[in-house]
Amino acid sequence: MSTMLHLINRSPFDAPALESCLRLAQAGSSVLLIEDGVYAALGKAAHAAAIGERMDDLKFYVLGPDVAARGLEDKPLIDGISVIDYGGFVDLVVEHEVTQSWM
Amino acid sequence: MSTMLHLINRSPFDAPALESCLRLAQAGSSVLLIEDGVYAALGKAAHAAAIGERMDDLKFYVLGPDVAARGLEDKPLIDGISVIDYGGFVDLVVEHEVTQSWM
Amino acid sequence: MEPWEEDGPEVVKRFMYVNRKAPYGTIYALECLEVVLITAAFDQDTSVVFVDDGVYQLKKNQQTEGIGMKNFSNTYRALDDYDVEKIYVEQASLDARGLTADDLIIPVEVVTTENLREIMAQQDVVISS
Amino acid sequence: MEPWEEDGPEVVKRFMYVNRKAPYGTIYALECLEVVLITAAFDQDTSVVFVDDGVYQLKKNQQTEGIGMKNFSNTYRALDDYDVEKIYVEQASLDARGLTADDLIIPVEVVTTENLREIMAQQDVVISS
Amino acid sequence: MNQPMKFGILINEGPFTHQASDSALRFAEAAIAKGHKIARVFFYNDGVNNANKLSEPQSDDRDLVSLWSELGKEHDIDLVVCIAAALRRGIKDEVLKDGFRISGLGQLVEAGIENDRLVVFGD
Amino acid sequence: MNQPMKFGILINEGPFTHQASDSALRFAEAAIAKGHKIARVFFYNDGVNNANKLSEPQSDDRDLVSLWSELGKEHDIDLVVCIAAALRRGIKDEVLKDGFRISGLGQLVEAGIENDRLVVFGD
Repeated sequence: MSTMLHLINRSPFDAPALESCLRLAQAGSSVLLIEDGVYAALGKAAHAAAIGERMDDLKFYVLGPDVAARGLEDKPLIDGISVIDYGGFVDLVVEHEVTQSWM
Repeated sequence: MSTMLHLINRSPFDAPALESCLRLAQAGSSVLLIEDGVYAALGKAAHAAAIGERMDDLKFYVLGPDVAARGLEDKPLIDGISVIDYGGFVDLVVEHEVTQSWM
Repeated sequence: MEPWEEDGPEVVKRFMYVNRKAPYGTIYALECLEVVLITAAFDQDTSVVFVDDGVYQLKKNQQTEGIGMKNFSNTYRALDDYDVEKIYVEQASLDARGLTADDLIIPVEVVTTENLREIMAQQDVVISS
Repeated sequence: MEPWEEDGPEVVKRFMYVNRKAPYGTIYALECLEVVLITAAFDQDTSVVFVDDGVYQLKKNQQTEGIGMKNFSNTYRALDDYDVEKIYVEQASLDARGLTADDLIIPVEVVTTENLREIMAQQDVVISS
Repeated sequence: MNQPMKFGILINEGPFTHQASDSALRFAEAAIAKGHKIARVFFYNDGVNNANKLSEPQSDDRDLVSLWSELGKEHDIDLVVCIAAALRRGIKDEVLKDGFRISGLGQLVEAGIENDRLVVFGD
Repeated sequence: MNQPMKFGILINEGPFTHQASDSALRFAEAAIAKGHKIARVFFYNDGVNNANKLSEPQSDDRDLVSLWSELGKEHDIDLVVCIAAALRRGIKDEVLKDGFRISGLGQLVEAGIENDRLVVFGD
């Protein structure tokens, strides 16, 4: 089995990418939220529960520069999501055998 | 008050355009489903109930050429949705004072 | 008096711009803002609505250095200079995203879904993106 | 033997294409199909998945004369000629849209969400659109 | 029969990638067939790519850039490409199909003011 | 420190309209900074518009076409524009920024075969 990194770049309110990824990602995979995908990381938004349900068997990351661009640094993120930079993004791609972008 | 025609061109599974339109359309308006928006007209799909709830105070239309292109002519559409062609589309735009495209 | 005011069209219509997309992920927010400013410069009766992910456009504290894109959020402050005073944000859209009016970069009128239905139904031209 | 087979790369990887968009409204379905055929021509181990609105790509009976666009649905029949035999459709995606395998233009393997998780986790390259 | 009207059209997406340009073309043809006037088509956002004369679709596909150019000439439609959107995206006079012209966003506002209806096609 | 790897990148959206090209650029720069190799960037769908040398953003905005061209030259990245996607959208040699080349879809498949990782940026 390949270890997988799932990339989500669409707002969870605007596109079903995150929802489909959470349905289809194999346990042990990682999910990185980038671009408008970072809105899913907000603790108080509607999708926290869906992410919470898979917090035990998936790892979640969010791209810090995209969080800052959208003015979300003053908002609490969901507990357990790690904030990374572009270098961390590269490391995740290296550490997982396959990267799948859900567009 | 202006009479309004609402245009929906996105699949209801892929974008919240229809959902937002149904929430914000004033009673007495019309809704025309075009392009990938026509999938919302399928009687057996998940969005039939949301349309049904507003069937009394909105009029619903679907663009026939877009239905045919997607192979949906052999599928039952929601009762009460009128199938029109591009000429009918033009007539609807004329008959309503304002056309709003939900993209 | 600006040059366009002298020869500008005399008809005044009610233009409404409905913003439904988040900023930066796509350009629609920025390019819509450019149209709003031009519409105001043409002395039209201009309203701007933020619903769905559009409310994110007004989030305070945007810092875009890290993504290499231009921060255009301060341009919303220019709406006032252009006499664009009809700025509406749907309460339900804020609520769904855990935001309040205090999170926004400019003062807006927070309206109910029912209010917004009525406001939208009073326009002559509606452009949504 | 086709010309590319002679000099083609000898590595065989498992390529999976995940179709999640409806046809015609956007070009992604068509341009993805073009990549699938090239990948097969390069003798790679090619799988094609249809989930979410992607299942609409395979709907029988598409008639595009009225919209002036090219009907490319028959090209899915060519997958067999290119020896692309791993074609998966998610049951849950069909169900949500009121469709069954009988609605589809080609024979496919209808799989559960759980099956699909496992199949997707066995690839070397995954391209989704 | 409805009274003849004047329409403005706004196209926000490029050709081929989205159906917007196709739908707008079908709509314009149908409006003209019913005796209405398409006064102006304004190309904004990626819509500016509809004016790129280098576009060369496959021979069995529709040629949207030419179709707009021809419809414009035949029915005296003002095909306006937004200069700000076009500069970003590299649509300049060098690649501008005949029948189109590049101008400012004010032309969109005017299209809203001066026509009976403005219809938007995008994604 | 991870082992240096070879990456392929696929970009499916044009510049400015979607963040895809920006994100890919930031990713590529970060990968290079960590000692990895970006072997090829393949431009598909509207991504072909990233190669349009006529693109002229406002002076205070980033110039994505030039940024790709420069990054490609500096780090020997093969910038490949898909010919089928480019023809439809009017991206031809006449407007091709230096540093890019136009070729077939097979180059994308090769990028998947020959690199350790393929990362897709789109919308």
